[in-house]
Parts: sequence; structure tokens; C-alpha cells
Amino acid sequence: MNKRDVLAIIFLTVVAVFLIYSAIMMHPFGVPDNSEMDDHIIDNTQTEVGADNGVTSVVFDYRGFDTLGEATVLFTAVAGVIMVFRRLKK
Amino acid sequence: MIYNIPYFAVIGLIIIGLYAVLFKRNLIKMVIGITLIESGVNLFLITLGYREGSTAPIYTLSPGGIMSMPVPQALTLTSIVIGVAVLALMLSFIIHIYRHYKTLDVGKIGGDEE
Amino acid sequence: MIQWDSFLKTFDTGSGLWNPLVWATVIVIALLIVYIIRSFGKKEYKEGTEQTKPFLSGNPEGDKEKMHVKGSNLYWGFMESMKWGFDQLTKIHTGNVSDYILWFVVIMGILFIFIVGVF
Amino acid sequence: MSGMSRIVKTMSNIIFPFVMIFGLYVIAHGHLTPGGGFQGGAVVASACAMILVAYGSVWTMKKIKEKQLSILESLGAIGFIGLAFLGLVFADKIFFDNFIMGPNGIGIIFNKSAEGLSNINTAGVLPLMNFAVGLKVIAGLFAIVLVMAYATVKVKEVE
Amino acid sequence: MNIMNHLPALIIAIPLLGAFLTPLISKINDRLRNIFVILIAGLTCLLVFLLANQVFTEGIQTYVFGANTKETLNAISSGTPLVRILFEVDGLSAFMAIIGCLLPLVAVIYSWAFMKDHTGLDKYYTLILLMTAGMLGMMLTGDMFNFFVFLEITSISSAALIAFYTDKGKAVAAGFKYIVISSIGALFVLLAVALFYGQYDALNIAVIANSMQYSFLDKVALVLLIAALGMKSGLVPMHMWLPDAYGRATASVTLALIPTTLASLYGVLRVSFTLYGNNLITGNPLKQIGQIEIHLNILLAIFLVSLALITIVVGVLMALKQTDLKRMIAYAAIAEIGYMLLAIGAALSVLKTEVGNMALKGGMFHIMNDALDVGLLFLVAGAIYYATKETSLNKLGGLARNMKYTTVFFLIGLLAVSGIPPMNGFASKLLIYESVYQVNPILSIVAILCSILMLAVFVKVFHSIFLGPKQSSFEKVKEAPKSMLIGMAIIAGIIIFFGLFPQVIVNNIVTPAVDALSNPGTYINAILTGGV
Repeated sequence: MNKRDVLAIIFLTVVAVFLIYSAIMMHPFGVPDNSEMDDHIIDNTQTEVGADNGVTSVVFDYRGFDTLGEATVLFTAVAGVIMVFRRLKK
Repeated sequence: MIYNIPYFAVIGLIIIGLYAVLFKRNLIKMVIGITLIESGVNLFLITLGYREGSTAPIYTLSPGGIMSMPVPQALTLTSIVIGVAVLALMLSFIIHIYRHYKTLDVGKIGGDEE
Repeated sequence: MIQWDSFLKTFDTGSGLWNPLVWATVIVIALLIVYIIRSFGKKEYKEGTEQTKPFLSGNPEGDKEKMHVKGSNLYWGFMESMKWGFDQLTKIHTGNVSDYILWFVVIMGILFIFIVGVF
Repeated sequence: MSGMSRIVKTMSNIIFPFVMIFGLYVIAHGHLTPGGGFQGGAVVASACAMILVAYGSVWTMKKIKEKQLSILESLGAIGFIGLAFLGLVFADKIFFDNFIMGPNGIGIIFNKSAEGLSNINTAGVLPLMNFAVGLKVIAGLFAIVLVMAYATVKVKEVE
Repeated sequence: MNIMNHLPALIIAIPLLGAFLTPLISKINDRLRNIFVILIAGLTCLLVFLLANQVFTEGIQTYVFGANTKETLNAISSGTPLVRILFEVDGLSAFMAIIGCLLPLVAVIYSWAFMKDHTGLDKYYTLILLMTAGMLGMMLTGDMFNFFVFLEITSISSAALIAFYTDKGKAVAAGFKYIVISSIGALFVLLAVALFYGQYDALNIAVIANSMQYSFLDKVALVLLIAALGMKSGLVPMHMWLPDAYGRATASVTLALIPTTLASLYGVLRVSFTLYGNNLITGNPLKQIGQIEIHLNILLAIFLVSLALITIVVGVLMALKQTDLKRMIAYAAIAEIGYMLLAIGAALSVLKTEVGNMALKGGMFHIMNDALDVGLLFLVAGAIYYATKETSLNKLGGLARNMKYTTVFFLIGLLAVSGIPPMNGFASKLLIYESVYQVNPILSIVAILCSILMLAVFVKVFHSIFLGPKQSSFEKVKEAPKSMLIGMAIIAGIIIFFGLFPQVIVNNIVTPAVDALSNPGTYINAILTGGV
């Protein structure tokens, strides 16, 4: 139990205490405070997007740009892995 | 208060992950800790989207009634895929580190850093 | 769009000012003066004669390549006098990832106490 | 890693088409049922990973190179961002516009609006995007698994 | 379709498309691929300059993805919630985006000759383009979750590029450290985003900032964001990944890494000035103890200034200690980040005053100058490594005879970093000194002393590398090839231009950023009141 571990334990407890207190302060599970955005999506997904699946309409239409970023992340990871395992000789 | 138990599970996952990253000396275990933090955050996002007695936000043959929020599920999907990408890159780095240093001890890699 | 006359404006820093063009002209004039003074130097100085050789009390001059002061020796005295502080700094900088994360957690805890907890 | 026993190979041969079909179904019905491009792509990639585990990475690397997979993935990504760019050309002239649906969309296919009847001919560009992302995810995940498995083989040879 | 209406989207889409096309094009021909990548980076630069011109002349530009921007903004002002992702570009974003597009272009030009005898170059160029797209997205986006996604893109591509020298174990170890650091930081950012979502059911920065109530959870989210983004931007004591990453990566990658660090710094600014900006400006006290009112901006100012002082001192002292050229420059970069934060923290304590604006100007101007100066020094270090395959200060010596242009470029970078006239570093540091002195003299004195030490550090480097007698081991060292010289010359030219005409830059580029920082109301109203 050297000095570093003591420091780590102390501050990990501090962070844990504050996070747990924030969990107590959160709105109770299952009754969100306000949900205008999601209600708007649920109401309009069939007419605006024309998809029965609300999640897909969010993923590919309302927040489609996030999905582009997500696909880019996967592309980046594949490029990185292939580059890391590349052959070093020409 | 009793209804906040899912949030406590989230905090538990995050703290356990941080503990693993801080105290485990094996690189693989550190990566497992990071994935624990990530799953904690994903669980938090999903729990935010749940509504009392709600069904999935899908109209195909839906029984009716209120639907849970679709946005957190989309965010969780994104963050899961991002987590997979990060995990793949970290593991490939670990393979290379093992090739070079012949060890997975976090204290022994990247020597003479000052 | 950029007004072209603003290229000559003086740089106003609220309480002071700074004009690089004036500074540059002053520097040029100063260099000229230095050159003039230099031209008053001794005329009988010759290149490649005994005058250019350093006088090490009669000893032969060492090999130039060996005498070049390398980077880590340049401020040796300063480093030596502040050895204690540098040792502390070096002790902090372990190349260990979990230590990096530990510092992150420490700062996060301090901020929690500082911003959320106390106030 | 080298291949596994004959039983495993036979079983994976039998299971492989079913998993593949299921994954493609999940991709194709992404806009109607739970799932979508990412999930279905993950299913198909897991089928490919099963073949990789059964037959060994050396054998699989003989069959298909990671270069081809990365090109396939680039094609998927180009398809996805190309659909986003087509929104600049058609209908409302907006990046990431759903240019098939909507009042002034150019509806040829997938142009019905959904009434909860699981009609696959709905939702505009969403099915196309699902296919593009599905292709991308299949190629990407399988490339990652294949490359890493092949690399671990080389580690064993080094020692 | 009019290009000018779609600039914010195209700035992200063009590099992404180029990155997706690069593997296919590099099948054809390597030279063609290099030209293509340079063209894509240059096109991105052009678009960013057009957008910046629009922003500086017409004000904030917004772009909604997948719907008509004007209709969406009108709908929001009439009460419908904002469900789509939108880009919102104000002076600060445009200012950062100029940095974020310029350095990758130089890096790509530089890598033509620098990387030519390596394999896996198609993936290398792909990742550099992805990195550019990621950091530009971080700088332009107006959506918290989208910010997280682009943060991850930037981190993953940077980590893969840091580990490019896979034959060197240390490079891979540095990449691993970077990916661990950045993934954990990004996860805490995501946790903060989830907290916002759970409270306000919104993800847009302006909407959240409008409905911010400074509750307990908001403060928790502020702490998470500041800590995570501060680690990513290399604050002491969370800076230790930075010398590893900068020192082990190839020089061109390091040049592209600098703006990613600054993008995280932009995140800190955006969070503290815009997201929590209402409280900073109106100054409602968080808490009242008797007569003393505690304001959020005072707390942030104390924290940032103290961290900034530690950052400056530790950065300079460690730089003095190093014997490896690139690590030394990396520590100098840490010290420069300290200077920016010193100015910004001092400005936080005296917001909405003349001094505060001056300090903000100094800090913002120094962000750009630091990126250019440190970038030039790293490029020179790369040129030295290319010529001699050596970066240790104990072996190098007497290179000025063989590498004349490189010597001149290094001299320019040296003067600029240590704040010697007439380089750009002097102008911004003068602003910082004078404004910070009026806040508290001691801060300014410490900053000046550390600047002198920095000059000493780089004089040491210059002496030990370029001066001195010709070394026998470096007899037939050649000058760096043309493309590398071109890359260095571009940055050196910009440095001298900024140094000679600082007033032009401050008036036309820095002042809009300062205005955007000091009144967040415009950023919020641009979304919530129909884009007016």
C-alpha cells in the first residue's frame, strides 16, 4: 500500500461519492422530466420519414450525421488496424 | 429514491472500471476496465430513455400505448460502435506491444519516458 | 474585408503600443552603426596567420570536434543547483498509463470538491 | 491460428448460410423491425468470424485478403456518403436530405409512407443507407478480426 | 445548388469523401494519390476561408442537416423542439477552423518527401484526412453528442498515426497511451452529455445553454467536461501523454496533432464561455455566504490560472531537462498552452471590461501563434531527423554548414516561440503580459521569467545542433528535399507576416472570436429566435 495507491483510493472515493449523490439527484427512473424532442419524433416518424421504426428514423434521418460519423469511426479503426499490421518492407 | 437503482448500477460500473484502470497492471485488464466504463455510460443512456410501462418505439404490429424515447437508443447504438472501434485499435496495439517488450505489464512498457 | 491601409497601423495593446515596422527600421540603422564601428578595427589583422590561433598558454589546441559543448551539458550548473526540483519533476513523470489516469481522477476530484462540493 | 477439428468445420458449414440469411434479413428490414445496418452487419460478420475460427486464419487469408475487404468497406462508405450527397442534388437540395420521401421527393421506390403494416416499400433512403452501412460493417468487422487473427499467428511463429 | 449555402456541410463532407476515396485511388498510382490528397486538403482550406469570410462579414452561420435551415429555425422560434443536428459557426469556430485546416495541408505537402520510403502510405493519408475532418467537425458543430463523435474520430485516427513507426516499440506504446487517455476522456464527456440529456431532453449546445439552471447535476457535468477536455488539451498535471505522443510520432503527424489538441482547448472554451456563459456574463452568484457572493467565473478563473501557472513552469523546466529534440519541443508546446490559459483565466475574472477583452485577444491570438511556431519547430526537427536519422541533442552538432535553409527556419521558429520581436510570438505575448499585469502583477512576472527560460532552452538547442565544428559523423548530410522546404517556408512566411502586421490579424480574425466568447447571447439567440 504505497503512497500512490492511497492517493488513488482517496480520490476514487471522492469521485464515487459525488457521482452517487448525482445519481440520487437524478429524476426517478422511468419518469423523465421533459420529453418534447422524443415525443415530436415519435409522432412524426411515420409521416415525415415514413419509417415504422422510430430508432432507425432517428439513426438515419434525424441524426443521420451522427451515423456518418459513426461509420467514419469504424472506417478509421479498420484503417488504423490494417496500418498497424502492415508489412514494413517494400 | 428506490427508483434510482439503475443509476447506482451505472455509477458502480464506472467506478469499477476506473478501479481496474488505476490498479491493474495487466494491459488487457486495463482495456477491460475501459470497456466497463463504456458499458456503464451506455447503460446510463438507455435508462434515461425508459418510460414507465412503455413499449419499443416501433409501429410495426405495435400493441399501442406509450413508447420509450428513441433518441437515447440511437445514441447508445452510436457509442457501442465507437466502443468496438476503440477496443479493436487498443487490442492491436497490445499485440504489437507484446511483440516488442515481451510483457504486458503496464509499468514496463514505453521505458525511459521522463 | 481587410482594409489595406490598416497594414501600417500601430499595434494597440490597450495600455501600450508596438509597431514592428518602426522597430525593423531602428534595427537596420543600428546594424549600420555597428558596421561603421567595426570598420574602424585594426588593419593589420590577417586571416590564416598566427593571430587567429587561440593561445592556450602554449599547449597545443585540442580537436575541435571533441571541444563542441553538447546539448545536455550547456546549462549544467543551473541543472545542478536546481537538482532537487528536477528530481521531484522526474519522479512525477513515470511513463505509466495508469498514473496518467490517476492524475485525471485527482484533478476531477479536486474540481468536484472545489466547484460542486464547497459551493 | 490453425484450423479446428472436422466436426467444427462441418457444423460451421451447416450453420453459416442460416446466420448469413438472418443477418441479411435484419439489414433489409432495418426500417421496419428492430435492427438495421449495423446490427445485421455485425451478425453477418460474426458468421464470417465463425468460418475464420473453424478453418484458421491462414486458410482464410488465402481465400480473401484484407486489402479487398478494405476496398469493399470504402465502397460501402462511399455509398453512404454518396446518398447524403445526392440530397444536395435532388428534392430540397440539402445535405443528408431524405430526397425520396417528402412533398417534393423523387419517389420511384421506397416512396410509400408507413402505416404500421410493415410495408418494406417505405422510408425513402433509409433502406439504401441500411444496405450501404451493412456492407461497410460486414467488411470492416471481418477485416479487423481477420487481420488481428493473422497477426497473432505470426507472433506464435516469432517465438 | 449554391455552394455558398452549404459550406459548413461541405467542409466536413469533402475530407471524408477524400478519405473514403484514397484507398481506391492509391491502387492506381502513388503520385496520383499524393496529388489527390493535397488537392482535397487545399479544397478544404479554400472552403474554410470562404466560410470564415462569410462569418466575419455576415455573422453567425447555421446549417441544419436534412431539413431546410430557415424553416427549422422558424419552427424552433415558434415552439417546436429541435430534433436535428445543426452546425453553428460563430467567430470562435471560424478562427479555430482556420488553424485546423491550415496545418494539415502543410503536413500533407511535407509528407510527400518525408514519408516516401515507408509502406502503408494509403492508410496514412486516409487517416490524416479523417483527422482533419474530425477536428473541423469538433470546431464547427453545435451539437454536444456530435462533438463527442468527432472527438472520437480525431482520437482514433491520431492514435493510429502516432503508432505509425510500428517497428519502434515506443511509438506503439505512445499510441496506446494516447488511445487510453482519449477514450476515457471521451467517455466522461459522453457521461456529461447524458446528464444534460436527462435533465433538458436536448442535445444542442444553444438549447442546453438557454435552459441551463445551474443545478447540482449541471455543476457535475461542468466538472466532467472541464476535466476530460483539459486532459485532452494537455494541462499539467494531465499533460504526460503529450510528450510521448508528440515525441514518438512522425513530424508531419505531430504537425497535424497540434490542432487536435487545440480543438480540445476549443471545447474547454466553448463549454465555459457558451454553455455556462449566461452565468458568467449576468453573474448570478452560485451561492451567497453572508456578504460574499461566489460567482462561477471567479471559481473557473482561480482554477484555470493556477493550472496555467503550473503548466508554464513545469513545461519550461522539463523542456530544459530534455535531451531529445522532439520531446523538448513538446514540453515547450505545453508551456505555450499554459500561456493561453493564463490569459483566458485572467480574462474570466474581469469579464466585460477593457482588460478582460485585451486578455482574451492575447489568448486567442496566442493560440494561433503557438500552433504555427511549434509546428514550424517540429517540421525542422523532422527535417533534421530525415537528414541525419538522429534526434538526440548529445549527438547532433555543426549542421548549419550543410542545412542552410533549415537553420534559417529553425531560427525563425526559435525567435517566434520565445517571443522575440519581430516575430508573431512577441505581439501576442505583449498583449498577454500587459493585460495580465493589470489583473495581478505576479502572474505577469512569472510568465515573463518563464519566457526568458524558454529562450534559454532554444538557444541551447540551436547551439548544440547547428553551431559548433563540423562533426565527422555528419560529413555528407544533405539539405532537406523540396517539398519539406516548401512546407516549412509556408509556415515561416505566415509567422513573419503575422509578426510584421499584428494589427491586421487582431482586427480581422481575432476580434470576432473574442466577441463570440464574451457575449454568448448571440450564439444562443441565433438558434432560438429564428436565426436573427
